[in-house]
Amino acid sequence: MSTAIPDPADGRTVTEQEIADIVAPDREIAVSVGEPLVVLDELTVTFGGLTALDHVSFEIRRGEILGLIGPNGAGKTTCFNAMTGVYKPSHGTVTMEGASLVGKKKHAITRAGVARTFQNIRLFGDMTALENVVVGLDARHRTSVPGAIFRTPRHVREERESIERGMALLEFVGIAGEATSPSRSLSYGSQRRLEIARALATEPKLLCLDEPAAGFNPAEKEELMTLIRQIRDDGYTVLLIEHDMKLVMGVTDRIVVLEFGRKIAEGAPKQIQEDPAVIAAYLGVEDDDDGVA
Amino acid sequence: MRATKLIVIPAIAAVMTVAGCANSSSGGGGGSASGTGGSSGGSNGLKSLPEQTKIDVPADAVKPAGDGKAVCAPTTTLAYVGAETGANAQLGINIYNGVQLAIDEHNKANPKCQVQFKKFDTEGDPSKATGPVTQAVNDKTIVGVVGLPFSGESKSTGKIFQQAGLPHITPSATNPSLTQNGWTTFFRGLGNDNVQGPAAAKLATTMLGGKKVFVVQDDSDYGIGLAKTTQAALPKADLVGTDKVTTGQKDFSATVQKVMNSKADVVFYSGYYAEGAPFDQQLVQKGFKGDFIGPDGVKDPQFIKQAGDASKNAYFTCPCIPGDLIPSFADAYKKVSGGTAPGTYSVEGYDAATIMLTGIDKGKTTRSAMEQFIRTYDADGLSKKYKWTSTGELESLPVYAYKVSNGNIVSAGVIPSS
Amino acid sequence: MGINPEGPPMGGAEAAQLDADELAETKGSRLDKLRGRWRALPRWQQWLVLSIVALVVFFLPVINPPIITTEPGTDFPLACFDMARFALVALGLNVVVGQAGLLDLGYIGFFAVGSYVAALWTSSDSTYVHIPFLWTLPLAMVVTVFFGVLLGIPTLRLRGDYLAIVTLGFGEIIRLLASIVPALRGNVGFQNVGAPPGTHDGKQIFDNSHGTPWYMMTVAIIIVVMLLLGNLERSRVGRAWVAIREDEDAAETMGVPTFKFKLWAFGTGAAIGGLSGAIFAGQVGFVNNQKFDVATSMLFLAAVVLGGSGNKFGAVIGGAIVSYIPNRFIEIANYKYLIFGVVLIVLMIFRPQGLLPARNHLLAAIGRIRQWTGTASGQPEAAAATDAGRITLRKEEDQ
Amino acid sequence: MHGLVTSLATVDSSWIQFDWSNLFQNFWPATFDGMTFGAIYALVALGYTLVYGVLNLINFAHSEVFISGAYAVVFTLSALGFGPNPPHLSLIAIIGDLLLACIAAMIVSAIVALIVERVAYKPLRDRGAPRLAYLISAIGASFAIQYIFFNWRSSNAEPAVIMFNPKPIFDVFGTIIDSQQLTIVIAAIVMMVATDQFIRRTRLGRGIRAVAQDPDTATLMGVNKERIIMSTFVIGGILAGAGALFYVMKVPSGVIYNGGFILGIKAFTAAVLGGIGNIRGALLGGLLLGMIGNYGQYLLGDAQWTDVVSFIVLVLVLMVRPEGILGSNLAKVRA
Repeated sequence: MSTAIPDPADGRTVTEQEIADIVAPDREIAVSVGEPLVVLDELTVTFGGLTALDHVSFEIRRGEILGLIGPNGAGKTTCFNAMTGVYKPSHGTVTMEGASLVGKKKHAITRAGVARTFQNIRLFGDMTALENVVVGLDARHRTSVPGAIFRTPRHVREERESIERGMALLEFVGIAGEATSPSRSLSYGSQRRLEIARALATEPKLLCLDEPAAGFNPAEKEELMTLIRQIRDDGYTVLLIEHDMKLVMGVTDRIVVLEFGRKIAEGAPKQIQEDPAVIAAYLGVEDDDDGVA
Repeated sequence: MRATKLIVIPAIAAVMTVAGCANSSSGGGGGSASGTGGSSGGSNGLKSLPEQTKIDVPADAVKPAGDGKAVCAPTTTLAYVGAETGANAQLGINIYNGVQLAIDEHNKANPKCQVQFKKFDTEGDPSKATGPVTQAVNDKTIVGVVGLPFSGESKSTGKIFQQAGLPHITPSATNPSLTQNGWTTFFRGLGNDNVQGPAAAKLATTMLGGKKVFVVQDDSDYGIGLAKTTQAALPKADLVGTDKVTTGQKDFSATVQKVMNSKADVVFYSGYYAEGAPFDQQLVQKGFKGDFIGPDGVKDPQFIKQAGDASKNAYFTCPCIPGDLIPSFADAYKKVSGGTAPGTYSVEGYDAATIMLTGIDKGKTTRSAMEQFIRTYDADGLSKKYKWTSTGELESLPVYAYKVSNGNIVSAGVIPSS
Repeated sequence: MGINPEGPPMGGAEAAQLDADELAETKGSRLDKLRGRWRALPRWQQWLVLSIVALVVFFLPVINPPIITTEPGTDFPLACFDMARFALVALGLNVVVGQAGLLDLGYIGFFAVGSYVAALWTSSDSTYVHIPFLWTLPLAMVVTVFFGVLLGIPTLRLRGDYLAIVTLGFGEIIRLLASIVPALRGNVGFQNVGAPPGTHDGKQIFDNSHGTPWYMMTVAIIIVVMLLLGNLERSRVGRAWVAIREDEDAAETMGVPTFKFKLWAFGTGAAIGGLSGAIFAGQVGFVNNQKFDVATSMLFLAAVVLGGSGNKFGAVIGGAIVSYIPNRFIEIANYKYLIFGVVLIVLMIFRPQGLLPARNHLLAAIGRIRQWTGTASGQPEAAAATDAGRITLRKEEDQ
Repeated sequence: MHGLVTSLATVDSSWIQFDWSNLFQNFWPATFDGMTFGAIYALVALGYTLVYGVLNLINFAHSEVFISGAYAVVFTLSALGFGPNPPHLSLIAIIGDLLLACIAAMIVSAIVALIVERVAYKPLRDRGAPRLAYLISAIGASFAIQYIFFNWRSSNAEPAVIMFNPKPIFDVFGTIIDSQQLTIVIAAIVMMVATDQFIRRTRLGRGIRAVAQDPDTATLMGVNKERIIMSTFVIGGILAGAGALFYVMKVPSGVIYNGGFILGIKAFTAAVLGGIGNIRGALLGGLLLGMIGNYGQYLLGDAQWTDVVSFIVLVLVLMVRPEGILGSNLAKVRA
């Protein structure tokens, strides 16, 4: 066997470095930190007469973790959906490295380099964890029906790489031991992690996480923060929607705050914490779960 | 829930009133002026045909009983292959009851020759038929088969009979091309579409005096073929329009509209009674005053049952003598069928079985002998004279005209050929 | 275990092994033990068992076992062929309904197109150029794929229920066109549709009263189709289909071009439908517009669901059963649809996953993954835990 | 491939001819007659739409709910002495008899609808079955009921029952509109409006809308979901029963075991065309479908084209408006 798969036969344990290399092969290239990666300009989304997102502009910079926060119904998820092609904006643009994402199909946006997780977990329940991740990896594969039927060399190569990379991703998020379990039977925490692994599998430039810590206990949140930082360190840019202020303040580099579909503040976590408009917005809805801890 | 009905029922009542008012406004209660087309000429300017009171049952018609002295092996078997179940079952039931009757009569009269009867179900489906036919062909005790009833299934299985040398008489498949395949084992026990078409044309024009004939066909092999030969035989000037309907169709407003637009005085419906009856009924309801002609597929007591008084304008063509008019046959048949009267092709089934039984009585108990026997057969049956040409068609076939009288289908005599 | 990843391109041995696993694995918790025993068998014994089963299946019409036989009602070899035909149809429909989750109620349309292709190019009633029958099989597939794409492009963007009614309409349109277009000869039909060549003792081998050769040919085709579909299943394509079935939006978001793969599912299903239609036309030797109705479409669907939607073994078994029962018990011919109707309801209530529930392996080289799982996580018992997880799932399904 | 298409087209291209003059000449009869059928489709389509609105599933067995009602009409009227000939009865007697038949049909249809719900859907709901399972169970129920009628009443159609002879009422654009057409269309529209109002104004109607909008929230708010579902089936059945009466009125010999299936497909198409889940959409879809089918029939020559044209129009409409013409759903009906 001449592949890079760590062969169990030789009894060697895989090092973290090896896994990291497989997960983020492009790490060295994506280092022009600070340049705008995705730019939202005057983004507006309306449903019927209702304006869910009102001329929102901000940019997501390469290599940062950007937090997107706001009270319930502020338009965070709408903003997400408009970026990932679920909704069609009625006005404004979303550009990624200069190319517009508006009007592109969802799968094309994914291939352009934007991946996301879902607030309410949406895994492919009948598939195993590994298969879920491989579906994400398939976004970069080129084999089509004839190639698969006749098992062309490219197909065989892609399949082999899939397993290798898929396992590495599962290892990265910490659920490799459950690779062959149907994702439906995974624990809640594992399912959340699997969603992240699946999104990473599409080799995104920007990873959008929609409330990844929902339902987590403090210890799990702590682990998640580490994981998000690791993802960033591996060269990904992260957009994070999150209710938990402690998590947001602890992990993000910058924060954008929405309220009633408008952007009310933008800046470093420290600045945001002191921003009167933000405090006002949050005082109105503060409760035990979501408040600043 | 109760609330729903409270709303719904008054609504209907209100609307019914509209309908009712309309009814009463044009005179005295619902439908007292039934306005059915003239059944006996006069009002529609067409001639009427006299009812034939005496039926030409051939005096020397061959009966299955024979002379009662026949001797044959107890395994000698005749078979019916065709629809027993499914949507096409009724036609098949008509036929195999006829066959059953013939065999019963034969076996009763000939204690030393008890002929077995086997049935194989094809559901009238060409694709299902190969299985049962192969099964019948492989059963070496079977010396002759009555079937298959439909043209489609006959086409898909004729070759199998041919290869096995098993003669079969179809009592009802009328597609002309069936006898053009070179099958020596295929015999048709009735006239094909080419025989009935010209007769229908003649009935419509010369006999009834129609000047404007409208031809409607269904989408069956039978309907299409018959409509084609009928149109070909009609004088060009007399054909005022054609239309197609589909099997299973129950509303014919568009076709009726076309007929009314064409001012036709005779409508020929080329198809089966299931569509023919509602069609005629809707024609009459819309005020059609002319005559309605249907072929043997329409000539069925069900037609009158379903079309009601509208059927008074109906005439039929059929290359057959009406079995239900021969009381002795009808009575005997009812004993076999459990009370139902003979239907379309019952007599043909009976006759076909009779011919084969006669062959068995004469010692033709191999398939090839049976085939030879049928090929050279020349005698009258209940419905017609049976003498086949080399291709398996009957030689001379009178086509009879029928009409509706007092809710019954009665003969109106032979339609002269030429 | 020496699994060679550089194995033959068809992955013959491995694929068969996986299929066998799948067959054994899917029988529900009661059969877990059996599955375990099957897994424990040495490779050569598994092959032996499979070969014997294959041999028995292959020579079924020759063996003509009593009790099982459909005689004297209908010829057993022909009944066997009918089973094989239904199995092939179900296999194709399973791709569309079972794998990709697209409810196609007009599958009979593809079957009809295949039949007419065979008829138009081989029947003595056709005025077209005549070609050898076997050539009509690929031709039928090409033409039905064309129709599949033609239907799919406007309709596959529609959501499930809308798709159902539109496909149903398609099936009806094909049937009606067969009546309307004169070149298709409506109810009059085409006689003497061709057959594969070859004579034995001066008699045609592929005669329409001899079911055995037709049956064997169809079974061979089924095996090839299953192997190829297995390849598809364990590829990007199969994964995309299951992803679409499970959650179309999520699939799209994960970069699956859902429309394209739905179209492929439709096309693949159509091709198999067309193939079975052409074989059917050849065996019966006669094609007309009679049997391409909605009711038959429903029977096809019943076959897939009965066997286990999404499982190709299930589809084959379901197809065979749906065809066999009415041929074996002719007495029930009139009650056939009534019984199917009741069975469908009961099945959906008590065993919605069908006889063999879907549990697809979507990745090749499963064995390697299991080993890798064990090592990479540094937990030797991980593999066992994995199996436990499976069992849990199955129990959920069985409820 | 290309060769096939062109050869099919060239060898005999006479099979498709657009006879515009025929269409224009018969435009008004086609319209009025189409509307009559459309009204019947619409009544049956309502059953599909209501159930779809509440359960989000196609009740494929609704066609059999309808045909059961049609059998009830035929049996009732036959028992009352109606037959293939127009009755000789007074106006009042006819109206009374028809009302009786209508109620019988409504009761039978409602019972059948309820049985279908309890037998084919409820157990699935209790087990949280996937969507496909419902559809297949529905198809199973449809087949079972059809073939119960098949085995009971044979493959023959029931003998015709003529309710009254249509009389011309008035003349529009040179085309006579008869009492039958008028009765059916007006009755259907009245019933649609009544249903619409019922859904809007009554407590049960509000419950139906609530469940349609969000079953879980509705349950939390104290709506008895099971009762709402059963009511929906019953209302659908009642409307199908009314549809059955008009169907028999229009097509007296159309009661046959598979007669519902064909009409059901049409009605469902109508519901989808108008926007499934939408009550007004059902009416619009029904009327349009009836007329379009008839236009197609006149334009292209014969009845075989009716369904082809209907389905092609459906596909075209769905391509432009994937949710049907009116597109909204039951939940969005404003109170």
